[in-house]
Amino acid sequence: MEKLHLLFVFSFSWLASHLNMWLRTGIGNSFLLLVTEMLIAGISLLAFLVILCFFLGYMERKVAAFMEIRLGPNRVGPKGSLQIVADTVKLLFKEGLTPDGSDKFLFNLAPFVVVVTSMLAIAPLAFARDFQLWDVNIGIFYVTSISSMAVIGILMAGWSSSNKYSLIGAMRSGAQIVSYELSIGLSLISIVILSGSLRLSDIIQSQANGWWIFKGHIPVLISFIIFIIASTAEINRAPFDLTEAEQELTGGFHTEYAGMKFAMFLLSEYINLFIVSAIAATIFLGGWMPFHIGNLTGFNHAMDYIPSSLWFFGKTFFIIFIIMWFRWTFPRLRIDQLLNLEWKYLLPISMGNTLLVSAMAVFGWYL
Amino acid sequence: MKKGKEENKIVFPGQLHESPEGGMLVTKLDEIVNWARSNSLWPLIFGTSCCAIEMMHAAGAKYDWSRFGFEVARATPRQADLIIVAGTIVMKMAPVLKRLYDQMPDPKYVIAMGACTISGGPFFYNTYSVVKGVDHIIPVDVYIPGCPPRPEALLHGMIALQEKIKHQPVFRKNKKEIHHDERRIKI
Amino acid sequence: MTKEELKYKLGEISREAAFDETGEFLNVIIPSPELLPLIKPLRLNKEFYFDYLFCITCVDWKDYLSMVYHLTSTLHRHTCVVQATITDVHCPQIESVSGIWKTAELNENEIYDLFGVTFLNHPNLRRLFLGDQWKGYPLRKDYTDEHMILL
Amino acid sequence: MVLITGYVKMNGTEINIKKTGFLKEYFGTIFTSLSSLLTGMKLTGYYFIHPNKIITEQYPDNRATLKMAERFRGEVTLPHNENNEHRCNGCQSCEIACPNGSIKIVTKHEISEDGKKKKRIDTWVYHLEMCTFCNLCIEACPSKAIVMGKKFEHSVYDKSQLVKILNKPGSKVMKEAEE
Amino acid sequence: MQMTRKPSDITTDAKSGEVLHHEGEFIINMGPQHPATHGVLHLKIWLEGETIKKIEPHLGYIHRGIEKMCERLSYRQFIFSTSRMDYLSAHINNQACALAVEKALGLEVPPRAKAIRIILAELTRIASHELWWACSGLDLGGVTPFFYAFREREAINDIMEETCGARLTQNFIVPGGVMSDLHHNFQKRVKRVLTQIKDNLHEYDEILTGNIIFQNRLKEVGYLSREDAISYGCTGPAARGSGLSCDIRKLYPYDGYEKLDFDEIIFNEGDCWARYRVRMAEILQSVHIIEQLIDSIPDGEFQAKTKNVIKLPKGQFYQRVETARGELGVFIVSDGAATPYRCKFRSPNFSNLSAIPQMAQGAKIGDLVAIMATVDLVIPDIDR
Repeated sequence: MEKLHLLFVFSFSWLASHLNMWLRTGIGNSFLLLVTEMLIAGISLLAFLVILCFFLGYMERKVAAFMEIRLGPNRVGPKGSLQIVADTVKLLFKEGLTPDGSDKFLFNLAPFVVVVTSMLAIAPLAFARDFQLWDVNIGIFYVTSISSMAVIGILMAGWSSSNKYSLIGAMRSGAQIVSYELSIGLSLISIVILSGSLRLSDIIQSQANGWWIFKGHIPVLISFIIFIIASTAEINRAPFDLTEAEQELTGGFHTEYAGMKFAMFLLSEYINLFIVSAIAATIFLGGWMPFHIGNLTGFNHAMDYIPSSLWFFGKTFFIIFIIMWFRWTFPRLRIDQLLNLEWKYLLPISMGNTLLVSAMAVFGWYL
Repeated sequence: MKKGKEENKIVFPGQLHESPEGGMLVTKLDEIVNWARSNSLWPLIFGTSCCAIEMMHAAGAKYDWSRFGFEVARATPRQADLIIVAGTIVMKMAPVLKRLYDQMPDPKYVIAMGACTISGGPFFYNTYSVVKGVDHIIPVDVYIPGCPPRPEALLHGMIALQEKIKHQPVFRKNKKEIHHDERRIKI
Repeated sequence: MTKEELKYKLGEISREAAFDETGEFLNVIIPSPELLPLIKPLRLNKEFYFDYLFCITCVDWKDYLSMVYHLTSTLHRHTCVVQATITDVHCPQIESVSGIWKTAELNENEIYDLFGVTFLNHPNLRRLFLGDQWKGYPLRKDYTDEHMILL
Repeated sequence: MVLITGYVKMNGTEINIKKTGFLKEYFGTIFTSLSSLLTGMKLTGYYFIHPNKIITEQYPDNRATLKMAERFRGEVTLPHNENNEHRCNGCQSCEIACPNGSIKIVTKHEISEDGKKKKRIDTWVYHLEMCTFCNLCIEACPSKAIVMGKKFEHSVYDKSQLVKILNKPGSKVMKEAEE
Repeated sequence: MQMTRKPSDITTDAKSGEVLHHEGEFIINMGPQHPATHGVLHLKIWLEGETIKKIEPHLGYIHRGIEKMCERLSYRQFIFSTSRMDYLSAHINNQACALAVEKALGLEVPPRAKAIRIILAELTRIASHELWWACSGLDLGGVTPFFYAFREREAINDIMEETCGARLTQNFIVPGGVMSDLHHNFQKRVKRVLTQIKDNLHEYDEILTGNIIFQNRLKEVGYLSREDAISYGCTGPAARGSGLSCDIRKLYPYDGYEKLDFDEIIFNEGDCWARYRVRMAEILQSVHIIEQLIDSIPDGEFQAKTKNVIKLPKGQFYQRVETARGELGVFIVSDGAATPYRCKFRSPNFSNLSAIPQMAQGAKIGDLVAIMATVDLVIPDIDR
């Protein structure tokens, strides 16, 4: 039965364990084994991220185009799918200049800081059943603390450019990310309270009999909405893209960046987009857990046959689509309205919500 | 289907033709880089007058230059590959335009859109402050006459620029092999 | 107020005013030093109340310049044109009206730039369009520039 | 004078929360805001799942079917008939009518069979790079020699190619248009 | 930024001793090339944090000397140059020039020509407002509205192209009428466009007007009082949002606007939201005007007989029309020759611009973008 299951479902965990076994037979030294495994994981993750960014860029352009009653890229490659490849190759071969008068060291360091911080946050994500790079016991804490590091890179970029627009953009991002961090944390805490663990695999396991968004009634729905809004702000996407604000600041913190350094910012934007969507999918929508309805065993079995990685990516891309939908529908907020929204609405509501969720956890009011 | 596409291929007057030289690898690399460059022309938002409106129309849903990958209009010259000079350039604006051009990283291209930018157009005679052609300030790659040109004419000019980029040497050294084929007007 | 009433009332304010009624509006022609004494009551008096200055321009008549102010009242809806004659062509000067109508500030900058008329008591007189390096005043009739003006 | 002080109501748009206590106002704001945002998302979502509403015309691919309007002004042309004859007798009305001097007509004097000196065009220079397509030259032409062409794809790599000579080499004036 | 201020923080001019700026402020230059300025306007902005303290406009980056040029052009020719000033209401600009010439000549325009002019002018106004709506959405960060508005603009442009021969700078008006008769498809297509616009207006409300973010960006931002609007000489929707009645079509009707039934849209709030609503309602009014005329275009000539060379009598002539942005005045001084002696265009944008520093006092940078969007400047019209 297990073999049959493998025939139908290509499993990442199967792949990982076989790779591990194969390497174990080849390399005796446990330290070398660890290094090799980490190298393989790192390289495949990088390749995955690059392909992911190509795909997200293409998806974004097509989503935008279809919402804007036009076709979008369709001439480069089949259906325009190579458009982002062309953009990337072009940016690779473009002159990456460093403006005079800028702080050269910080200017060149900033894009790497931004990209590295966003890549770090991908470590504890569970892409499929038993397929996780690093199942750390403080997974959520790790993700939130790493993601708030991104502001350092942006501040660095804005300060070192010696451009006033960049500086304003960087200052805005400081105010924005620091304040939205709070409501992200609080909305994540509500699930931590319910599931009783910071470890991501435990949180996913706690949703085996139903996703939190269905199990947790209205309070979890509220924290889901708050998480989506706050994380859109956290990753500086429209309608919260005040740090870039093309019409106000001509590009914000990356005004002076060109070529590959600018491409790094784009890359980190898409990686961040993927990460927050993946976190939302993991925490609220059950990660790789298939969709089950109560006692409908036939239906549940049918759902089980859909690979777990597909479930994960399906949920993630659903949330990515929603965030893109926001971007192509809403106008931008003003800086004081942005802070108002956080301090007057999101934060009080999520605090109250945390109380509610605690009450739920104490009295066991969830399914 | 293929045949129809061949017929629709546009031949431009004064198209550049190069002789087949250079090693296999270099030529292939050239091809790849030029393919990427020509298909990802990010324009700088630079419109001074009427032609900018037609430029916006070209970005609009009906003409939709995003099909070619041109839609990532950048507000900052650092990230732009192409400057579409749409509108009159006057004496006071000329240094600004020059500066914007200098701020763009290489490779950079210029399209002169409309009569005003090509030659001063309606303001050629009797005005005291108009630059008589933007090619006095920055080198122009493609000229698109019209006052203002239709969005389709702009797209035509952009395709002309793509053709030009595709024949540019990147890693090859013998640049003089490229010559102008004069007056090949065939549409 | 009709043209005749305006003409009568204006004649009372300024002795030196000449009138021209050929056009659509009543034209009041005064020498430039008389401008402020005439135009202040035009703005402030309730019966005139010309609060809306919709066009300021200058005309170069070769031997003199004339400043043309188109005034209208949003209350009474009557219009009149004040033309102030500046006789000194080489160093034309006139009082600024930017204290009375704020729109005059930029418009007077424009006229200073293109005609070279200096406005006294103007808060921020600068060459608005052409910049400080520009030589000459292009809208003057004697402006020559063989490079640019061909026909 | 009609003073409209109320906004012309179009599908309930204005968001006004009545002052009815802090909590009611607070949550009222949240709900109206969310619903207004969802209205916008509904519209973009509608277009996202209706690709038949896309209005894009794919320019270089539709060149075969692309027809300009009959009055479209693309360029000034001097039509020649099959005998290489045109209707321009060199009266230069168009040159005078042109507001920015994009037409230059160089004339020469020809001696016809009956010994009379006649003004004929030598070169009909048309500066496409300066033309503003204002139609004044067409209006001014007494012999209807010039018409507006429909071609709009004029892009070139070299500015000098935009200066065009409209009369073909060896062309003559039509008999009926001579004077 | 810095909160306390010491005397040493003040930078003064070496010669005049004038205070240039304080240490806590900083100066940014918005423009000449900036996406929010809609062209080549240059605003020098003194900021404290993000709050605007002072704005100084610097113009002339597209000063083309049209007024000087017009002194050398004949009255038939000088109409075309005005299309390049306010290119979004090119047709209305042309109409203003033609009307000034006709007023000076005492020329009676045939009723058919008048009707054609009004229909095309109102179509131009709708198209201009569509573009304004698209760009104000774009300025405030919403990209999608741009495409919805341009769909309707394209439809109007197609009509323009079919009848006038050009999409944007039509140059369809000559002194004494219009250049040629209407295209036979005209009525049918205009009606189709009107229904399209009326059907699609609810989309505009759904995506932008009703959006809470958008309304909050505009409400109580960029306040301009009625007194200031008068003093700054503001016209058009920018002034009508401040409660100033200034619609030339109502006050000084031309080309038969007096026979038509339409409302002058006035709001008294004086903020960006009021200006926004004025324009939105004006689209409907323009649709209403065209609907009255489109089925009853009188027959007859489309052009009055004029001499080949037009010479105006000696004198000064002022003609004003209501463009999409306000009152355009054409002031012609004629000395009896075939060219104007002096030609002045009183542009609506110039005076509207002069009010922007007043409106933006104490606003944020984002507010300045909103103000620029709702005042709707066309820079070549300011610089001429």
